Amino acid sequence: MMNVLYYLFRVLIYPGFLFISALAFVFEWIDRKAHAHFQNRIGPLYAGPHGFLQPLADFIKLMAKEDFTPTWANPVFFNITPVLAATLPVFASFYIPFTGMPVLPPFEGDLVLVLTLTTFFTITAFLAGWFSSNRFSSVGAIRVVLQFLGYEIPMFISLGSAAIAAGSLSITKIANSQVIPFAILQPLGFAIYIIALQAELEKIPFDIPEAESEIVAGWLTEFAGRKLAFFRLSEDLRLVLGAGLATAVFLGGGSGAIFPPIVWFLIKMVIVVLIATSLRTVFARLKIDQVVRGAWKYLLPLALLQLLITKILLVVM
Amino acid sequence: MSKSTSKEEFIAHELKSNFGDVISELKVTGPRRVYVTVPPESLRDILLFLKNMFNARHIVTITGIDMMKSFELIYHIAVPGEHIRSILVNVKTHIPRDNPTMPSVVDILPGATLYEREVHDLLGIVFEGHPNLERLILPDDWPEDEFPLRKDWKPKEV
Amino acid sequence: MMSIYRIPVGPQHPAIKEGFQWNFKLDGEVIVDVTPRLGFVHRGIEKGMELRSWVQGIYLAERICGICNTPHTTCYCLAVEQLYDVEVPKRAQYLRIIINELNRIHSHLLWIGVLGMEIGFMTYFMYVWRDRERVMDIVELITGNRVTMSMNMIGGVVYDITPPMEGIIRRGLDYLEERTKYYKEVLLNEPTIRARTENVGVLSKSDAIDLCAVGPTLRGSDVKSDARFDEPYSSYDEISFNLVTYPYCDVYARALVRADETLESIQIIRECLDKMPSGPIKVRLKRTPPPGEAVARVEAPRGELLHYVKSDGKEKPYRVKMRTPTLANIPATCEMLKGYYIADIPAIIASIDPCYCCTERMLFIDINSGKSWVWTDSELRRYSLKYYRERRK
Amino acid sequence: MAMLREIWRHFFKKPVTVKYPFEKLEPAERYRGRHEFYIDRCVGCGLCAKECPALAIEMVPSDKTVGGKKPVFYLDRCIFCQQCERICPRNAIKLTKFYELAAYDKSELVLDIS
Repeated sequence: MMNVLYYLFRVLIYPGFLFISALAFVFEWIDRKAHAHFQNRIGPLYAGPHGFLQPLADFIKLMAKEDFTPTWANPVFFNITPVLAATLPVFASFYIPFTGMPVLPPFEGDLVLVLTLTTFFTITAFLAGWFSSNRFSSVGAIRVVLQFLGYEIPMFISLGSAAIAAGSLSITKIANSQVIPFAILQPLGFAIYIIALQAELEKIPFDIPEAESEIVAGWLTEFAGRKLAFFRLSEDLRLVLGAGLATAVFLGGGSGAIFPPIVWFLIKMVIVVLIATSLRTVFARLKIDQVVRGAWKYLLPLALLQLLITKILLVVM
Repeated sequence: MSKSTSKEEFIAHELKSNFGDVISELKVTGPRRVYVTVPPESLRDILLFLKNMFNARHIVTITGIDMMKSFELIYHIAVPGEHIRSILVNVKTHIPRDNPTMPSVVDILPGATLYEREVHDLLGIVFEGHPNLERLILPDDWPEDEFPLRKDWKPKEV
Repeated sequence: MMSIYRIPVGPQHPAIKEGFQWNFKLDGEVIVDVTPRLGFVHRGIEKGMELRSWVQGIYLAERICGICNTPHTTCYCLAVEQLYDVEVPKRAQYLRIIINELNRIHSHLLWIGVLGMEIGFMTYFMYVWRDRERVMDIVELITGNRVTMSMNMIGGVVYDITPPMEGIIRRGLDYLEERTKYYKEVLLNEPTIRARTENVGVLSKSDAIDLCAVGPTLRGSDVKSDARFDEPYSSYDEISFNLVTYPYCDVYARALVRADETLESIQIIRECLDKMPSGPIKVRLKRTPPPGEAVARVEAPRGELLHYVKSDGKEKPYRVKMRTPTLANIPATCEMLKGYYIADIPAIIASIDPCYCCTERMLFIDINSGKSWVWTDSELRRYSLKYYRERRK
Repeated sequence: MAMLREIWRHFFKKPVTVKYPFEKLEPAERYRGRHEFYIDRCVGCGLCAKECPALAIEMVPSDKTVGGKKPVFYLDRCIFCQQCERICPRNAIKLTKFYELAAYDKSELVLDIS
């Protein structure tokens, strides 16, 4: 009985759902505050100390807003996709070793599971856009898939080369096996992963699915109220998942000198978030054909090159 | 500034010698300003002459004025002087008020397409030979016979 | 025709895009002809002028375009002063140059920032608009209002520059010069900006001349024409500055033209402050000008602006004709669209007026079949996407 | 990447945003804000009402001026162009630096100084 309660506590509260959601809000706050200070602005200020509770306030406000389903939209998909969008990243985050030990027991191949869940999210986004019967969102949905074709394979290969170097497909093992963080051993792989992460999170210069339809928010157009709240939350959760994955696979997880693993893990995740924010600040938005062509012409060969180098290094050592 | 006035004098002189009989009024009112009044029929020849002789390809705009008894059209043409658009030659014509029609000059100066549509819209002057003389400014549901820039048009109370 | 505010990118420059409707004539896939339908915010300014007195006309002329309000008042006052056949005092002429150039800096910086916003580069927009505040502060210092300067009066200028102000203005200009140079650096070196603006919306030199384009659009296509040179009004000929042109004929060239022109304007203002003659800033004139007509041309930030004024000796002007630079650039814009595929329209329209409203309706008439259909911009975008994907298979 | 150095340089600098209404910027000396009207100087000649481009001044009867009338300023119609201040022969109108004219009711925007 105690075991079940303990597991429930781990899944729901501490390193589980509540912790990850809180982390999501904190990271959104860091992202918006850093983006603002980069641009010599203040950013969120009045909700809580230095605007700390602004993301939470936005979430609650959206939850309170009227929630409707357009007449022509397919009610089944229209209502499921927000829930799916929020739960997939959380489920994937259960395999990230925040506190040295992930929420669910690690097994050989949980890296592959986490990656398939991120792919499921892209499909959810496509379904959400396609079935919300709005011309803008159908265009946005196509763009999500188009962009997905571009960044997915280089991302998998860069993670794969790290997995080969660590000799295991379990995120926890990869994290613990790193004496020198792979980001230093495989800088190319880390760079490719960061770029692919930027594209997965649809941040500038890759926020084409929303921006290209100019004023309207692409596949998110028809969603309002609670559904939009869930999609916003899922955006932050994916940031947590992406940063967590980057830290675990490339920056050596929770290993560090004095502090317990959770503190080191958080510090490294904040660094990854700041990198993503500075990328978002420095670039202009690219066109969809430039992104896809760029991904296939540059990212993929570089990822393969990284894979080759790792293999040669392993054979040599 | 003597050099530039001589350029206007030269243009005025050329106009006088080629179109002397037709021109009813020609004056140089100052540096870079030439006013010439011609009947509507010979307007196109004047513009062609300016374009070929002086390489004047920039039409600044066409001003339409309702002179109560007739319509006055002023074609502001920029003729190269010190720079490619220095001297402004204002070619004026008067057309009767009852059936105001004018030959279009779009083939000579392609830049004039919108200006002719605007004058047509606001004053009701028909430009024959204009590629698509549709409404440019007034809304689609604006009554056909009403032309706001005419003096007898009063804004109605809404 | 009412002037249009600035479109962030492209040859014509309305900031808040008017409701435009583009009618395309197609031959299969290729655009054969484009005719614009304007006037969704036509306010009948020319008719309004006839109902107002001469002095009140200044304030109406000023509100044609929020950003380039000063060139409108300068042009209107120059035309009316030609009616009076009076020469404005030298000091007033120099003050007019300073105010016009300040307005040009303000207008160009605003456009460069909005160019960044259009292509998604929010940081560039934030920084450029933060530094644009300096120009507005200088203008507020001189005329009392940040944007609507209402500096010109028939017969001279209303506000004078006192010596303590000169110091503040010079410091502001130094800061602006340094920042504009930096932003031009970013324009040159930032790959993502170039990727979105190079050889987009190309307008060849001959087309630019034939279609009577004006302003930076013309000068971006390597044509040396600027009303300040063509017609040196209010003693511009005593100031030495050079005419900026770029040969690339695309949106990128126009951005560079504007950046350089801002730097030129800063030089002009400094020179004016150095050479500022003393003396009166206004000439007393009778209330109504003698009958006659006059034409004045001025270089607004967007191009050559013309005011024609006709007076019959009465209290109110008989006719005032204003041709704004943007109207002159519309035929050139249509020219840029011709010859491209339907699928390219979103790209070109995006480069011409990216903040275009979603009520944008496009009327297509296939000249072969005569069939015509109306698309909104998103259907057009979906079509262009499908079209490109088939071509790629 | 051209702006990378610039944004990191600004990361620790104080943001330029002015936290209005807690912090306020002082408008320039010549700022054209709300009118100040000196009834004792006014002679009720009505020049300002005639001259105003926005027809924002109305002459209302008043016993305090020589001409028996005094101007009332409609601030919602006014464009703050200072034409009335310039045309007034007695300098009875002065535009001040006060610019916070937000109001809940149009009547609050009618400046009627007796």
